[in-house]
Amino acid sequence: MLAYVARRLIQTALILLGISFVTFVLLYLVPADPARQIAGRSATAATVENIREQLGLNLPFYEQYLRYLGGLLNGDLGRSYLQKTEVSELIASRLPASLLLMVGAIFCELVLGLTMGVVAALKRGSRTDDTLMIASFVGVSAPQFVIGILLLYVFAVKLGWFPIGGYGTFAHLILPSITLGFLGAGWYSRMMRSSLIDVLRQDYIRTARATGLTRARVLFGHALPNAILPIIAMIGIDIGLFMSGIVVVESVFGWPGIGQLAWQAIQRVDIPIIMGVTLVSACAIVLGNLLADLITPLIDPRIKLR
Amino acid sequence: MSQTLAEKNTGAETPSVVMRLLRRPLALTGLIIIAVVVLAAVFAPWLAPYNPYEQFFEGLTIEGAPLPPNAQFWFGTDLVGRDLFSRLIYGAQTSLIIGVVANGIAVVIGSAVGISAGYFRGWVDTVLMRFTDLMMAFPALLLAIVLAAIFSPSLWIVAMVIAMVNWVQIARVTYTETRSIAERDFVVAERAMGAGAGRILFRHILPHLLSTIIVWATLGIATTVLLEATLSFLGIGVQPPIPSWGNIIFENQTYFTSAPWLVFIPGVAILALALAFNLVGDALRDILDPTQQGRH
Amino acid sequence: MTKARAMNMTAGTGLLEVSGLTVQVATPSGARTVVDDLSFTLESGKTLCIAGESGSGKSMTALSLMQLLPKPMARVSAGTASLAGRDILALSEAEMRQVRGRHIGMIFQEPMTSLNPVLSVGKQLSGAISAHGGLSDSTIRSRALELLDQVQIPEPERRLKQYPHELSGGMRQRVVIAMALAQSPQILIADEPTTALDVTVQAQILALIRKLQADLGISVIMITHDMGVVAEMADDVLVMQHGRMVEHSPASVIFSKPEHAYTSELLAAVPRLGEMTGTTEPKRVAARPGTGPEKPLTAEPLVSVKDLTVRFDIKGGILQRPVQRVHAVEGVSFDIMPGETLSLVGESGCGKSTTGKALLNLIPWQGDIRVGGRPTYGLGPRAMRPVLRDVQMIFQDPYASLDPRMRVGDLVAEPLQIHGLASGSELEDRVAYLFKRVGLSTDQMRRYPHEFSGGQRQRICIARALSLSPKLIVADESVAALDVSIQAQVLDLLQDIQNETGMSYLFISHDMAVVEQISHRVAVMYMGRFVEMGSRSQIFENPQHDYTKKLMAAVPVADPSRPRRAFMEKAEDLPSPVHGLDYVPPRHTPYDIGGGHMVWGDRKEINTSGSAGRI
Amino acid sequence: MRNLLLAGVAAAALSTSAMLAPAFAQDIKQGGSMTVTYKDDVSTLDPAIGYDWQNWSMIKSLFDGLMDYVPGTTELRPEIAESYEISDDGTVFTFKLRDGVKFHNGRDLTAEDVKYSIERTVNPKTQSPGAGFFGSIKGFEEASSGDADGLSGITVVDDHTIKFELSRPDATFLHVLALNFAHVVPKEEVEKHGADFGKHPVGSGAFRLAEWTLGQRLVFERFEDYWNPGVPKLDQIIFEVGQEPVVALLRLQNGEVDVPGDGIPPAKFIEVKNDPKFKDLIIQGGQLHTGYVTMNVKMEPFDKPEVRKAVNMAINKDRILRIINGRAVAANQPLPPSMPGYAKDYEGYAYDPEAAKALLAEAGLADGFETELYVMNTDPQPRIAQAIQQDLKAIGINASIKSLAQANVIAAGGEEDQAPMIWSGGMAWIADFPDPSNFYGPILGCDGAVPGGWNWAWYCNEDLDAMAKDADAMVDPEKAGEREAMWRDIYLKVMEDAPWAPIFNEERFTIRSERIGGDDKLFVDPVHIPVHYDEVFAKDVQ
Repeated sequence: MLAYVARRLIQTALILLGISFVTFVLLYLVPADPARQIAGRSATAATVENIREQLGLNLPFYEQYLRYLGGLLNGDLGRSYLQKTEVSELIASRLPASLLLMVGAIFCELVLGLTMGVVAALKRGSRTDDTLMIASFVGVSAPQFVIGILLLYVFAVKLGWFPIGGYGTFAHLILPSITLGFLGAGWYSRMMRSSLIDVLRQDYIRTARATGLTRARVLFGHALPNAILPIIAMIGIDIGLFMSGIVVVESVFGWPGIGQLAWQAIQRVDIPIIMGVTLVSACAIVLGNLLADLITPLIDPRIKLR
Repeated sequence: MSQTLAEKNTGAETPSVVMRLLRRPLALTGLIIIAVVVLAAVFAPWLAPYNPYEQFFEGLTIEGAPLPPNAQFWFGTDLVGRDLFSRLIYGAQTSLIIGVVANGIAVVIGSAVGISAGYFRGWVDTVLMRFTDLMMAFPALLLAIVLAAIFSPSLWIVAMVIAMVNWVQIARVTYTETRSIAERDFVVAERAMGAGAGRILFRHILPHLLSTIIVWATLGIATTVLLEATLSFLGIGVQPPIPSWGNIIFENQTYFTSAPWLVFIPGVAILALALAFNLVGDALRDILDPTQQGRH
Repeated sequence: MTKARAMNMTAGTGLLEVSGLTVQVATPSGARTVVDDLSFTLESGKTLCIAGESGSGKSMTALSLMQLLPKPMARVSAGTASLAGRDILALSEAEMRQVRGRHIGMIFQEPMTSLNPVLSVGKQLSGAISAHGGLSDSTIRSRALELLDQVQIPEPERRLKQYPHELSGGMRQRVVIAMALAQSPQILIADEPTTALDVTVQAQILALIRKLQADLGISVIMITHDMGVVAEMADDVLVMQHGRMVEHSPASVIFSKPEHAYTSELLAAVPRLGEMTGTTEPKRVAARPGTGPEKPLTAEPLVSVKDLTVRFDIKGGILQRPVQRVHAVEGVSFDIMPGETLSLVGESGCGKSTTGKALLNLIPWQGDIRVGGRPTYGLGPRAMRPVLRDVQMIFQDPYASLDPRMRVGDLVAEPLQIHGLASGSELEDRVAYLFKRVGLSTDQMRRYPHEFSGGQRQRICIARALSLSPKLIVADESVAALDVSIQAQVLDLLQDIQNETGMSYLFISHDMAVVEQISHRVAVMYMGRFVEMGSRSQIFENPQHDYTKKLMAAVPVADPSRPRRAFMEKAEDLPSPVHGLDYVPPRHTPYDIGGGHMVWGDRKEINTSGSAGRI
Repeated sequence: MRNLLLAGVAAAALSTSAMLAPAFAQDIKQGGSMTVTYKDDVSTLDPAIGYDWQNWSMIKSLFDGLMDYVPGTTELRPEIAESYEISDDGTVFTFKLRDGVKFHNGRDLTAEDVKYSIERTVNPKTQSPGAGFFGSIKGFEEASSGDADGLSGITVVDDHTIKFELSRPDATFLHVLALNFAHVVPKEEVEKHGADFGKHPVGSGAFRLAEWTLGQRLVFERFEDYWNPGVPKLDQIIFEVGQEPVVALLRLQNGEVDVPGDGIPPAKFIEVKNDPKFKDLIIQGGQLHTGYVTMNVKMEPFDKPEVRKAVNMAINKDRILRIINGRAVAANQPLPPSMPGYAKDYEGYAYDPEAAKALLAEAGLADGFETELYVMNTDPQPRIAQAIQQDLKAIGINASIKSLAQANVIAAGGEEDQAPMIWSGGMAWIADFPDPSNFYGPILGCDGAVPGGWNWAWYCNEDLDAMAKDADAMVDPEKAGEREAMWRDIYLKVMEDAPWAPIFNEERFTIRSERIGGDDKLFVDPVHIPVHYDEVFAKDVQ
């Protein structure tokens, strides 16, 4: 188990190394000169050159990358070109908002998605099933920005039940959470449905029923622990979806999280921030996968981590 | 039991797959939506009442506000006075081109990677799948945004960018499938007969993967349509004035309170198309049943 | 228990009376009747065996009695089943729940899948005990221990904490039986309870069921395809074919003077252990003396295997280094002579299939294998091709080993194309010939594998293996998945081919009776090693090794007049073939006890590996 | 040498500001709070670095410089300077500092701090985008290249006297000293916080920073020891960032926000403008802004003046104004109307597609040509670009749009052969200070026409450069009119070569809540945008 975690952490580090490299190459290719942007519009060529030198932008590519990597190993994500702040500080200041949003979204996903999936599986082939599945299809097919704007329009502008945007109170959290969780709820309900249907067909369910257990005990005691397994494996993928989703959702709702930070940085080609957010997101995704792999054996005793 | 499954699973009879699709109400709905969009895209020049690029002087109020849907402009006009209906019809072209091209490339790359890694194992597997893992850990949208920034966006570049981001999924699926097929008895039997890798891959494994690939390609189009819309919504997708459903929303999003039609009509179009491909893809998955294929 | 007993038993003559049971299954082409107007009576305290081949509707019958038919695909369309005056087919789900477990318990075929993998044995068992509520935790626990003891599971305390995957198949089946008995039902339905088990375990489980029946006085409906099992268990027998009852008589009657032709056929097809006593050649040769060519007495073996060892690494740790090793095959040596059938017999996991695959280089191995004098160690796929022309293989599952997307004609033609042996019309002629040779018609060549029955598919596999005119065919459990009648036909075909062409077989099987019919020589494998090897008569008529004896004793014999085996002591599991990296397997040396009859290892040591039942 | 005693000017300035609000200038009570919102995060509050829409005026309230403007106007007045003298040749500026100016940390501000602050800005290690403004001070070259530690042209005469020597006469120098980049910072605090000074700003301004939650909000509090009693009026300003303009406006309607810092969003403009409730709360004012299309004179076919003129004539500015809801006035020259030197009677190139076509034909391009129009990818810029694109198409020019992130457009403009046309919207020139020279150097002069420069038209007319130099050497205030005329000529000559197609000058519309009071001019202050934080007051404490 320990060896397994250690190995996975090494893998994680390697993946992050790879990601840092790929991102660095990509950003190196972006046609925008950070030095020029920092220098501003009244700067002389000499000033620009000077700034370039200070930032090490005149160095050959590999040296720039090694310098970045060196900083990374010391826990230094660099300093934003335009915000003039430590990237780690910027991310740290915005991470709570994004995490809060993700918690809200996960709640929506689980409550909505899993319930829908279980109900649909139990009422398989019925009208309820059809309706729920159409709803979940809509969930996975709806662009998040449309959902977000629609929710804003109906519940905030027209009905005035929720604030139109911003951050701070519980009421602010609801619409963005639903928007971000909508997609996942669609996925979860469909996965839960097919997983549960699959499990309900299994021999051991028949065995359990043959002992005269009630439906509820068969469902909660026997079927759900099995049906949940493929869904746990989704955690990593889910975090990936979140990382993409928050860029859009935070932009629609003006949510001060790292998605907004990333989007602003991309607009201004603030490379250290883009690098930082990418690495943090990748880290979250990889650790999410690790988490999923560590949770699974707690539920499924067949899986042994080596 | 295995008998009936087996009968269900031989992909030789394509017409019956179509027939079975048509028998499912949801899949039929999806097919109809796709057909409508395809027709709209193909016959856009004849269907669209106006030139989608023409900014009508009378398309804006004196104060410069867009016109709501009316007799002249069925879906109203956008913020520069163009006919929204015509732009939507032409936007269908964009969505479909990107859906088909981007996804086509993604499917080719993804299956090539997945199949080779799954069959050859060893270092090929290690190299390809570690790279796939790396791509999986990339936040897809961030990657797409950065790529779009590097190659200044155009229709084809957007398609390429989406392909670069989307092949990973297909690679993972085909990889797992290939591995399980490669361990099945008939492939072992082929090896026992002395069949070479090429023969096994192309004559035996690829045909078995086809249904999986078809399913994922269909579902992938839905993802692609959404990703294009999202990129365009963020302003880094298809370049104006070429209409895409995503960039129509992008151009008009701040007007969602004063001119909701400009946001919600294209929004519904994206939703409908993505939904249609998801419905058909899901039905195909049920029918072709790649996960149950030949297993008993 | 007392409550169940106290039920009104006045209605009818038997405990359970089924009449006119009809089950239909929905198919794309409309409803198909899989159980047709079935009526029978289960007498109190008796065992009724429902026998029949696959697709005869016997499992559907069992499931419909429990109202556990897979909905909505299958349904009971007519009939009644009266238990204590109530028609249990007409009960609502809630009412039926009261019947399940309390009045009727059920055991299923697949012990591997019939237990919930994520719940401990204790949880599942206590669930079954308390299914109808109202029991304290301590009561449940003591009842659970009592049940485990009843089904002869050693160390019940420890077992409660274990999960199904940590138990062997036999242990799991005992747990399932314990669950079925948890609420002391009067009726136990056992649906092929031993089919998936090794023969020695099967013997234990059958004995256990008999014991429980005697101790608890319950009635049993036993569903099986194995006439041997029927003979071991049944008081009454109901033979089914295509959903209909063809015969329903007491067991003694069925076996001594079957009324229906189908029953006779079924019994005739069953190979009986010991029926070949006194002969030296395989059955088919004996049946038609003089038809085959004389066995050539060349001293040169066709295949020579020396010290074959197959080990698989289990990787783990930070660097994914090997941490443990599965010793699948450990130092096996044998020769196969031209025209000879050597059988490898043993229980699942003993390494017999692995040995077969190593001959074709399908897995990595160590040691020395020579085919026609050529060493094959380390040959790549290309270099193996000429060897593969001499050695071909037939797999256990004919459907799985045929690419379902190709026409069978193309499949049979494939080896010829791969080896560039024929093309064009020559290829077609050759394939047509092979089809005829295995008893298929040439107009079937354009069909797909799923359009054939299991036996036909195995014929296609044989045709494909024959296409290269190999000198040796490795037949890996090639008849195990077939119904007995089909099995007999395929065995005949294999022997006919040998008689005609002087083909050699490496026949891999777990079925002692089949092996006895077809072999010239037999090798018994246990835990990756040979324990005994010799001519068929040496092994079957004079088994020396305890394990060999145990295997033979466990085979159910289709003769109800034979005294039934006594109940055996507590069950135990096979030792694990997984060892640490530093494990050095002990060397076992064979003793030749005369006439090429070899026995391996220290007898005392082997004796401890398990206990054979005494006949 | 002629001394100019500044006391009088200062007095005049004071009286002007008094005139602004004669009714209650004296008896405005201090107190109350105001909430301002912004969409984008505040990047830094370091006066040497901050150069954004949001932080510019925030820095102005936290820091003070030698010079400032009379609130609501473009009229210079001394701030922490009490008086100043300019030598006859216009190369020596001497300032006397006020007494009792304190930093927020309690220390007295001295001339040494002024010198330190400007040298810090020029020092390349600071990476200040404003360093170039101080190019006329002696020793600039050495200091900005890092060869010298300080500026040899700045001398601290005593604690309250500082002298600037210029290498050339510079008529804009007083404006330069009013820029944030010349605001005074305390050395000890800068050294204490290092690169994070921008997050922990300590100045001598009317407000001090009380709280900063990154990405969410900032709180300014009144600096009790401010040298100018009565200023500021408010006790507290709360800045909320990350707020979409539409959201901010709706919150304003709810009374949660007092001033949406990004103005009235286009989507809400018509609705708000037509709402009688808001009639009195919207203040309209000019802005030192021009939106224009640059044409790269080094790229074919824009090397031909006929083509550039044709583009000027092809664009229907009225329609573009309609697209942006009339929130601008059509432009025909680089300078905005409120800038001194604006040529009121100049007609420019009128909209005339036929004449444009004729000009194209004259240039041998009767069949038109293909080109690219770069534009920044935030609304409404792509829309405006599309309108321009349609107009160009009418005369045969097929311009495909490249809608990119701001940084990418700027990068493309800085390359000699990248962007044939750029619509300047979103990146357009807003003057740093109200002087005509500010519209020339970096964006139309030869100095800007270098790789990485901001002269995206790559227009370089050395005669005009020389004229500009002459004009800027006219320091004498009495020659201001003459200087203005010279600049007017320069811009009209630019238009003859037509490297730009000026499109419009944006008008500012600021909306405020009813709670906030102050002269209308304070809400469209040309320098303090969106409002003059120091001068507006809360009505509810009066």
